[in-house]
Amino acid sequence: MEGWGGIGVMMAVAIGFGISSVILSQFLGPSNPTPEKEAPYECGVPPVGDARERQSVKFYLVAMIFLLFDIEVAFLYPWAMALRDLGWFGLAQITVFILILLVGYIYIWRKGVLDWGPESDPDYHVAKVLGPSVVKRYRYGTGN
Amino acid sequence: MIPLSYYLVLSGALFAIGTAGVFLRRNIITLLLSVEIMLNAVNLTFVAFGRQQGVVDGQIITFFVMTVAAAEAAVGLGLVIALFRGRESLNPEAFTALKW
Amino acid sequence: MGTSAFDAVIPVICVTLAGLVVLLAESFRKKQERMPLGGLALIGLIGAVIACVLLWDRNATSFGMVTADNYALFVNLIILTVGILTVVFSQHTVERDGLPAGEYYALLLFAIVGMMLMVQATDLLLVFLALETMSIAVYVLTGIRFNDARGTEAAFKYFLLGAFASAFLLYGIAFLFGVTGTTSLDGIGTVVAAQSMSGNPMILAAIALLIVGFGFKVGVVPFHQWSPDAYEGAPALVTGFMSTGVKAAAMAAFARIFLSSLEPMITDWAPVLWGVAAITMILGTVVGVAQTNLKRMLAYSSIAHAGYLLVGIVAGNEVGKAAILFYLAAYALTNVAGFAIIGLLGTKAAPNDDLRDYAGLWHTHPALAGLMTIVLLSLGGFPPTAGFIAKWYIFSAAVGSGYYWLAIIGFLSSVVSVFFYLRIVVMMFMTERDARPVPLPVAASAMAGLAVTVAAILYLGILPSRVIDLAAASISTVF
Amino acid sequence: MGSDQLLFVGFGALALLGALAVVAQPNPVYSVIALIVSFFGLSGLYVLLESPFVAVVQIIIYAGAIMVLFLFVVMLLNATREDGSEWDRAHPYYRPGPMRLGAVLAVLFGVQMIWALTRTVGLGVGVGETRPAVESVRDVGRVLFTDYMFAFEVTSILILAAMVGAVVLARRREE
Repeated sequence: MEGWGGIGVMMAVAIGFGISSVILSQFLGPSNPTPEKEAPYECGVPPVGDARERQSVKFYLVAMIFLLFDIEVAFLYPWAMALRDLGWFGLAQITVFILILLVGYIYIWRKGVLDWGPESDPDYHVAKVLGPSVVKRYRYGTGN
Repeated sequence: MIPLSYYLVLSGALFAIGTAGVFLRRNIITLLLSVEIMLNAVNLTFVAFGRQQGVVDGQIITFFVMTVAAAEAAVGLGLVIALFRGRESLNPEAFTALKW
Repeated sequence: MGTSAFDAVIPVICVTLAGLVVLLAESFRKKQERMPLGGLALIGLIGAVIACVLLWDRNATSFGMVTADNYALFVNLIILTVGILTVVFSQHTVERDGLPAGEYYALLLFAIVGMMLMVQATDLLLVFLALETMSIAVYVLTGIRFNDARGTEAAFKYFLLGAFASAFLLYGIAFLFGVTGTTSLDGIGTVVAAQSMSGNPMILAAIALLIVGFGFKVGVVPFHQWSPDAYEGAPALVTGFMSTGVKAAAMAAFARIFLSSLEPMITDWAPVLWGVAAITMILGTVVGVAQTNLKRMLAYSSIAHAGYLLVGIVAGNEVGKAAILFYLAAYALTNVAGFAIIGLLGTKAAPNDDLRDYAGLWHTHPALAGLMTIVLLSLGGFPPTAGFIAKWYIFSAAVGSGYYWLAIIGFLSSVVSVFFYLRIVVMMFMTERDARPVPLPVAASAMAGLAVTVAAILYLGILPSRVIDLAAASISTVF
Repeated sequence: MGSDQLLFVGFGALALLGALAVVAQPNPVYSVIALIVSFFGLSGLYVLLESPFVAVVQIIIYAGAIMVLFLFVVMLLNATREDGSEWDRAHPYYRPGPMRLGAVLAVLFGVQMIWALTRTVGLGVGVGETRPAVESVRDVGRVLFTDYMFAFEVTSILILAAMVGAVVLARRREE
């Protein structure tokens, strides 16, 4: 249990700072809103459409890959800590583990999950021919 | 020192909340979250028992359970996305192609 | 073959390697390029069968959590047979229905890895991990058809209830860990046997939670709600695979845990399972009679079959233990063949799984109608098929342990279930369809596979003694 | 009440209230965030149980990755409101069959738990009074890669199956 005091203090400071700056700015800052100020900030460009538009499935896939490889890395911590006790045998285990997951990585890579450019999006070519509204209609619909 | 039964009752309560959530809620995301609560309740039990016995096994099993939870979350959310392709609703009542 | 630390997992390694190779091949496949991925899967599965046969009678153990005793090998051979048949039947269907071939076979193989490990595991943690590996692959296989609302919905329901059930199972494992300080089956068995645990509320809670968890996976009443939906929504071949493989693996692990580690507590759990088995047989049969969809009907039939299997566990005597294994073998062959016929006759656009679709099948597909008749007779438990012998052994085990009522309930529900199997047979042969559909082409390999399966069903029905002896010998090494 | 008890009550309340909020309020985004709060409470409890490795991994994996994935999906589907909110207000016993069964199951479960816990001897002993804790990550690693090494390798198959499965399910069109 020793050594957690510092972490506790740090958490308290971090949370306290976050909450206090939100509350204090409510009281200390001047407030005279105009429609322009109320509008969402879009780097100076006027916002188009609803901000809550659905995101691309790619975000999910990347988050999913992050999650699963995060687990892989989490397994590496205890292995690294016990490396000297485990020796070559431990290395062999972690190698097999990583090789199996490497197959998954190759699969993901080759399936284009990691491609982010517009050309990797099958909709991109459709959009060039038919216009973006058609793509939008079919993106989450049942069309192929 | 805190008695073991405190931890067990706490995890039992968490597990019951998760169970109730799975059955009472209609939102798919919340259903998945309820299952996560249940798994976390079990994790607390494992760690508490492991600590009580002074063994490291409880912590290791918990680690494996987290891995399973992650894999389940990935597949479960993938299914939610697949489910959404044709429909607009998050309410399981709206899925009536098959009877419950 | 010398003895090494890895012996017990060689069959699993074969299947795993096949899965990895299939996945790699799929990764490097060019679009529109066709690859013999099913063949790759078959090589791995047959390798595993050979490994299982070579390991017979050697009682190998590896890593302190895996065993290759004859019991595990027997069930693994059933699972591998189911896998091989599923791959053979899928060759044609995967292409016809446009399923993603690489992922389909890879997930099939990973599911088989999970099933085999579940049977071989001697540690509850490994049972859980293997069960999850199997389940996750099977959830995805259920929903693998793209843009298929029914399949995806079925997969989600299956997933949700499955994840829910695993949480219960895990909680049960946690309590066993808390009481005994270990998750190893031997360790738990030692502690439970040494101390009089009867009446210890913690271990009773653990047993209840384990029954709930396994009950969901095996699909017994009242935890069966997912199975008709999942069976109906999934592609028929996947249904055949999961209704047999998942059930065999879960039942085998269930039997191992309850009949070895928790055997000293048998007076506590046997009455509960008695009730569950009775309700399961009755409800599976009664609701099954009312179904008009063939897949749903077979789903309820497999619920009822889970009830018959539980009878074997409740009986818990030598005959019962051997009967469980024989029943699993007979049921696996029969159900795989049944769902394969449904799968061969239906496409994604026209599932053809309504009972009326089978009217006059004799006129369009005489061979399939003949094979289906034998399958249905075996499901109903008619001589001279495997189903008859299996039920006969189960009920005689129940009578042997003094569970007369259970045997009577089982017998009566079998008699009732005969009604709905015969109804289909009558429809196939006696009725005509107004608009006769164009017969679907059926691949020769699938027909050959079906013929072999049905021959095996008849073999088990006519000359069962060899397999029965094998089952009895293999289970006696364990319990 | 010592500082231990105080911390237990604090973290326990955080975990419990977070979990309640997940189940009780309608907006999935808030549910996800409430669950993260609950996970922090659990992490604190793991610290109290002298299991720092689990406490940290709880934050890294659960709060840091699993919940992020959940939030992504909520945003992806733009599902910030619950459809059919009248179902939330309806009484559970008016739900279709399984829901009723489930509510009964949950209640029975709670009763059973209390029954089991009040009848088991030896649970009143303070956690960790009898045996020293195994705190270091090094010990975790040593046992994980010896006793549990096969389970560890199986985990890689599990993760691989989940990876392939998620990609298959989320892919947008047949190629």
